[in-house]
Amino acid sequence: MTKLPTWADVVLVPLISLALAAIISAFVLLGIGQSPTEAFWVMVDGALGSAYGWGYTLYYATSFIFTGLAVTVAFHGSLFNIGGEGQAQLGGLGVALVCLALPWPHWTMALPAAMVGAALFGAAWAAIPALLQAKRGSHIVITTIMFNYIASALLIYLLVNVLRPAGQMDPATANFPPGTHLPTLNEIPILNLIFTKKVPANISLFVALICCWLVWLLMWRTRLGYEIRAFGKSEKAATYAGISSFKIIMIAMLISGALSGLMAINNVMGESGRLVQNASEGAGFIGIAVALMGRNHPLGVLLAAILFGFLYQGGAELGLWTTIPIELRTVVQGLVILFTGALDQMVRMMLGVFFRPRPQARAA
Amino acid sequence: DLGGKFDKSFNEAAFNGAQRWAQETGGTFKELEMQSEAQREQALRRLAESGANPVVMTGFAFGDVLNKVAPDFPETKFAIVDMVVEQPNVRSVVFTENEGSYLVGMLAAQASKTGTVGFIGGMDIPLIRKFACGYAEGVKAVNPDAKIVVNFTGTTPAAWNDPVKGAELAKGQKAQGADVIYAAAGGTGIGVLQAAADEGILSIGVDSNQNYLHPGKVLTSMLKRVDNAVYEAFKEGTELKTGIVVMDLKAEGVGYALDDNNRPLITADMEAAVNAAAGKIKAGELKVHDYMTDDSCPALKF
Amino acid sequence: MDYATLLQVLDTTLRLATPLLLACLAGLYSERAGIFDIGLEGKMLMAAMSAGAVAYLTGSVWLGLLAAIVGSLLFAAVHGLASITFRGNQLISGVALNFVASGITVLIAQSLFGQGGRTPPLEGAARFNPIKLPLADELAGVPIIGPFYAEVVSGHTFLVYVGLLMVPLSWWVLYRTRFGLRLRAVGENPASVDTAGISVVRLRYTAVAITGILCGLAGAYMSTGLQAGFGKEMTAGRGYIALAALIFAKWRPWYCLWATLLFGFFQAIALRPDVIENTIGISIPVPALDALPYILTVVVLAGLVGKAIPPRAGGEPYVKER
Amino acid sequence: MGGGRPTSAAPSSRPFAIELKGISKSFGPVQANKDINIAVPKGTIHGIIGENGAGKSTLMSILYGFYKADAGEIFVNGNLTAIPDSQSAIRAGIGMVFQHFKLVQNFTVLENVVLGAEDGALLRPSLAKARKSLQDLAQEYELDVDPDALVEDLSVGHQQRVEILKALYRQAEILILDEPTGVLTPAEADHLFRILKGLRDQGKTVILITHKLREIMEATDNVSVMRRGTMVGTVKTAQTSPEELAELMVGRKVLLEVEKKPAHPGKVVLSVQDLRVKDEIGVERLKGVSFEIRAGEILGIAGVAGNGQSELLAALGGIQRAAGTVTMNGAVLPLVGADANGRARREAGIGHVPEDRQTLGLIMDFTAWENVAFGYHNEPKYQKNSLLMDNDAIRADTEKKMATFDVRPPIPTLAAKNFSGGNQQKIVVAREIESDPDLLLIGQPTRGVDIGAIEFIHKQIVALRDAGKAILLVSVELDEIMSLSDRIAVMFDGRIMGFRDPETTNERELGLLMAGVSGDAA
Ligand SMILES: Nc1ncnc2c1ncn2[C@@H]1O[C@H](COP(=O)(O)OP(=O)(O)OP(=O)(O)O)[C@@H](O)[C@H]1O
Ligand SMILES: Nc1ncnc2c1ncn2[C@@H]1O[C@H](COP(=O)(O)OP(=O)(O)OP(=O)(O)O)[C@@H](O)[C@H]1O
Ligand SMILES: [Mg+2]
Ligand SMILES: [Mg+2]
Repeated sequence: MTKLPTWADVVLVPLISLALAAIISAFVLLGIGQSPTEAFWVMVDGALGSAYGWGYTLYYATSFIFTGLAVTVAFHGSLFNIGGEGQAQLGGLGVALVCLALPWPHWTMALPAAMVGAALFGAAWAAIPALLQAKRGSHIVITTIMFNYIASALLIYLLVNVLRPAGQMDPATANFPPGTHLPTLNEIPILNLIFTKKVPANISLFVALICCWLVWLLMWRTRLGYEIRAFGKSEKAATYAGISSFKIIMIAMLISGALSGLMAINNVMGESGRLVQNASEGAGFIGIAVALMGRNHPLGVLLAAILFGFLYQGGAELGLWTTIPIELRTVVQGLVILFTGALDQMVRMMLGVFFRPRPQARAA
Repeated sequence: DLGGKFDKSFNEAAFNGAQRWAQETGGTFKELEMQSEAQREQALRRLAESGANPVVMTGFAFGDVLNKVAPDFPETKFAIVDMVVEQPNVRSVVFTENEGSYLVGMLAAQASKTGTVGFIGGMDIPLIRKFACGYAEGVKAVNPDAKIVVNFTGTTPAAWNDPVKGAELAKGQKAQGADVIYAAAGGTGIGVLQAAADEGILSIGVDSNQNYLHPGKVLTSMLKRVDNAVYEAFKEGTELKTGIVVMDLKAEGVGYALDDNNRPLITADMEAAVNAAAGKIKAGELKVHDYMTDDSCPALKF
Repeated sequence: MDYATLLQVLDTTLRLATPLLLACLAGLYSERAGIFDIGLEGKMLMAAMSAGAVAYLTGSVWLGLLAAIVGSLLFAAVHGLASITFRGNQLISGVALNFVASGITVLIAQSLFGQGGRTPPLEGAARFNPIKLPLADELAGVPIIGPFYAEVVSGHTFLVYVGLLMVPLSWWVLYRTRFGLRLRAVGENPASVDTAGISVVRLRYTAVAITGILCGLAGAYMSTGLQAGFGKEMTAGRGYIALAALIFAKWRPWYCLWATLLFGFFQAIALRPDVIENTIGISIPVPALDALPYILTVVVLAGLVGKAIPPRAGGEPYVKER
Repeated sequence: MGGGRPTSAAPSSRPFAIELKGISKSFGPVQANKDINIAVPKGTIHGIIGENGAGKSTLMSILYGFYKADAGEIFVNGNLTAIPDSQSAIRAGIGMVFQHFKLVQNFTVLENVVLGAEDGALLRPSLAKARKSLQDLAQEYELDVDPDALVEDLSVGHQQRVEILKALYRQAEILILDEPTGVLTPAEADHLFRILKGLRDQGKTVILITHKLREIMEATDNVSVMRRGTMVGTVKTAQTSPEELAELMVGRKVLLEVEKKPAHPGKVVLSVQDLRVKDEIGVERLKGVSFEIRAGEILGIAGVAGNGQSELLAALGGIQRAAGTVTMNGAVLPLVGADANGRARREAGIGHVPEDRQTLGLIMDFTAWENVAFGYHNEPKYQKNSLLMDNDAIRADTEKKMATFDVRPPIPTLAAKNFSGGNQQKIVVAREIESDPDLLLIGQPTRGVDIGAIEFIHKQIVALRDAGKAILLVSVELDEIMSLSDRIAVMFDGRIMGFRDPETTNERELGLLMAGVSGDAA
């Protein structure tokens, strides 16, 4: 197979994968008797056509940055963390406990504390699968899936039986005190000139951007990142270099879990202001697609997260303004994951035809 | 609510109400279905934002969200079913499900040959216990020795949409002797009714008239006229009167269904007894206990 | 717990274990051939929708069953393409296909029936009805055994018995036929199969196709046997539990039966918290019961119940030339 | 066994069992076979020799249908035969024993033999029939193995027999063996050659790939030589000599003598007492090894692959848990626990060029500069501050090392996988030697490396010794051991059979020790 130049591999392959996913989605729409062009414009207009739409797109993107980074860090250590969903749910629990524990006077104090809570709980939820992988070689993909279900059951129990205020029927915590309210983009000076109406995107967006930069520093500028990447490329060689597999599996997964958990400051603290059931809404899974699309690089993750934020918000608009069921966005996500993550070789083979070196005349 | 528009029950009733209004007036309405808890706020805001007025939502789970959203859109009128939200621009519609359940409970007890009847609730919340309690009182009113088997499908909104579990619970209740089962469980009820029909016992539908689902096998349905509530709200439009509206038996907010499908199952005696009780309730002579007033039920232990 | 309740719970167990069993055996073929398949869930879902829709439209459950198999095979083919032909990441392909299935089933059902992604209820010949096994009534009077036969063994739908029969059949195929030998070999060391003059690609596609067919049966059972119609996300994670059962079963057919019966039993008692409370005297929160199969899986994976060694070439695409 | 048939019969008077014409094959940028022609007469043992990477295995895999040739034709028994897959090869009567066995580890011998050659859809009749014919084959060719044993429980020698049985069960008339003796002791190898001669006497044709000139001279009738993907020539064994073959193989006169001054051993650097290693399944691979290495000396470890040398290197390098006592510069090294790791060993002054550079010594997807820091990424000189690494410093250092060791191309940002095998090895050697260790562990330093690079690496090793460092050299190439070492230890079955002085010993004596036959250790 012809090897592609780096730029083609990094830019062209994801773009073509994306295009293929879009084409198939269009066929799906045609198949169910809907108009792909209408769907496209509703999505574009609803997600990007107004500051209001952007407010939602960025809100979702913020969540996806966190979970995408989480998948990325683990992926570099060749750990496929499918547990982002459960870790994000637990992160929500951490945020809720912190926010409800004290009558926080101001968000500047509540946010750091909530971040610690979110990260700790998310990391704790990743710790057991990590430990089982490191010590007993239990496949992390299956254990993290199981932990997603267990997290959901645990949260249901806590929300129904422990955290639900007396007299409330829906399984949710009480509302957080006003001092934990994070400024939304329409409440931030300067930005409020653009975002004139209340939008859910909030200060967490900037935390997410800082996390992108920190993850980049970590992976490519620190010894730990170097060790994680080395371990991920070759476990055998890593032991030769004296890199402890136990340490790397644990640390990579704890960081990954913490990043997933951190997502909760966006949706739980920033948006709903209380912990409801299934608050993460599948963002943990979307993190997989985001990381794959973003080629496991923080910059790529950022761009892919915005793309998925667009898909997510655009999908919601479809549900609102057209008769296309909102499930279309699940299909599109699945197709994007399929083409970028599993059929990437096919795309490369297709591209290979164009990059094949000219056959040299061979002396007979 | 999360059970989905085609649950043949609660949500479908709401949708039918809206549709009736649209057909009669030629107006248009936007409907939104929730995929998850977290979406409620976005959906509400988006609707209000788009200029929809009034905005009608069904299900107690909107209560908290509405409390947050309503003040941001003072010009918009909201109506919420099954929950009281005290905001100046909100109408709260509540039903006396205990009364309707009492009536179908009486029918159940009269139809039962084993003296054991069943109740399958959706999510285990006070509202559904209110159904169960009214039902139990109705049953006991006919047959003080009757046994009532009670199950709930779950503790989360997923409990509204779990037909498999509903069916299994129904089969379990039949094994315990129940030969009439009342399903107050949204979409889950479809599974209950199906299983009951398969097992050759009777079932009681809820919210909408579900008698037609398995003709001759559904004893009756406890009607909760969510459709009327929605229809009224739309009809009043921007002039929607806010405050609390109680839809009780007297106001025909609740009742039981009698049509061709279940006609052969309801004898004249049964009908007479139930109608008599209904008359007393309307007249205020008979009080059916409301679980939500004191979180307890004289006729049933949970 | 009295005997009647026990029978009732066991009856439910068998019903709930059947989709797990069929899916577990489906996974067995694929993984024994070296192809990991996280996408059992999606295939079941697709099959359940296809069965529900076609059975309703044609009024024939058999056509529904056929449609289920076709729908499931379609997904199996994509998984095969990604993991065999294009040597992609099998885990990712499975996850992706689950996403697609979750969405597309609703899209199709909605566009066909406009009932919020549900198919209309099935009746009569459009669904599998319970089959009374011979002598069930006659034996019902025999103490202990009789009720067990009449209540638990008899009175299930066709696919339950198919599932049970698939167990000895799979054992026989795997250990007593040429195909089984090759299948097991290709999951352990594809190069050995290749150099023995057998096509690895064909063998693996065959395995993936069998997986598709069995998932088709599992899904069809969900919508035409266990229930009367398809509902959104109706498989509810059964594909994942089947995978866990497969690990628990150490990739062996008979163990698959026991493992899925165990998981089915847990699901059955999770439906009856009252029974548990009466039996052991304490009430266990329902979410804890719901989580039990998953917790059990983690315990199994932790190797506390003996180490499960997967087929050695599992998850790795077969690459001859770098 | 009947008496050997005379090898003087002219091959050309009989049909060729195999004839390959114009075979070419590329793997990506690597052309493994270039326009190869070869003819193998029926009923002979035909040797193929060539350096690592010359393309021998590739050529035979094409003949067996495992790879598809880019160009060329194959004639079997004079007929043009298309061999697109192994099935066709088997049908044409070709059997192959691969360099890396293709057995299913958790199948029985019988199942492995039957796989792909079943008689019908049902297994039992096939197995019964195979059991019967295995008995016959075992008698005929001295090839007995327990048909019901699991392959994973068999020794390598026995596994090889299973591979041969597989081919014979499929009635192969032409048997290819790819480096069959690399994993065998000399005695097992002799047994194998007896079997091969027996097969030849039955009229079968054998193609034997090996590196060992001695085996070629001993066992073959004709021999073909490959070099860098081309066929250099075919000669009758009886009419050639090892020297001539070596020259054909490498392309010039081979001079494997290393110029070095006498050693001046100093104080003891490394002392190993009763070192023992068990593998994951509990088999003892190292059964109590003791020795010392002094500053300024090279201790060479000779032995057939798989006799514990790899475990010795791994244990000393901190990769493998071990028992016993090891002291380095007087300090005891931990052999188990968290402190027994590659990093701690480097800090103790041990450099390590692992035997397998591709899976241990390098991260193939990392760039050259990242690989130069590999294992040394904690060194203070590579840090910018307590948090961040100084990548610029590493790159600068890499450029220096690439210049000193003549790594081509000298591009620090090129991924390791894009360097040729020889240059990959140079990167590893440069990294470990330049770290200035007191003790250098070096395994198979010149495996797959061309002559020029071999000379260069040898010079570096000697220079390090002359700088007063201790060196432990492990190699399966006896010539390399003989010419580099100041002292030789021979390993067999996890033990050291004896120490010898390279000046006074000879290949014969070492060969006996390697086979476990010895005067002083038994
Ligand atoms: N499957 C493969 N994919 C890519 N390259 C390969 C493959 N197999 C061999 N090569 C390359 O082809 C060339 C010839 O390899 P081959 O294995 O035929 O050599 P050889 O003569 O058998 O060497 P050795 O003596 O080490 O076994 C080498 O450069 C090798 O790296
Ligand atoms: N992407 C690339 N960029 C630059 N050079 C490359 C790239 N890929 C391969 N090469 C070069 O192609 C050649 C193929 O390697 P090969 O193993 O055939 O070398 P070789 O002739 O066997 O050398 P050696 O004797 O050192 O092993 C090497 O010289 C390598 O540097
Ligand atoms: Mg070779
Ligand atoms: Mg080379």
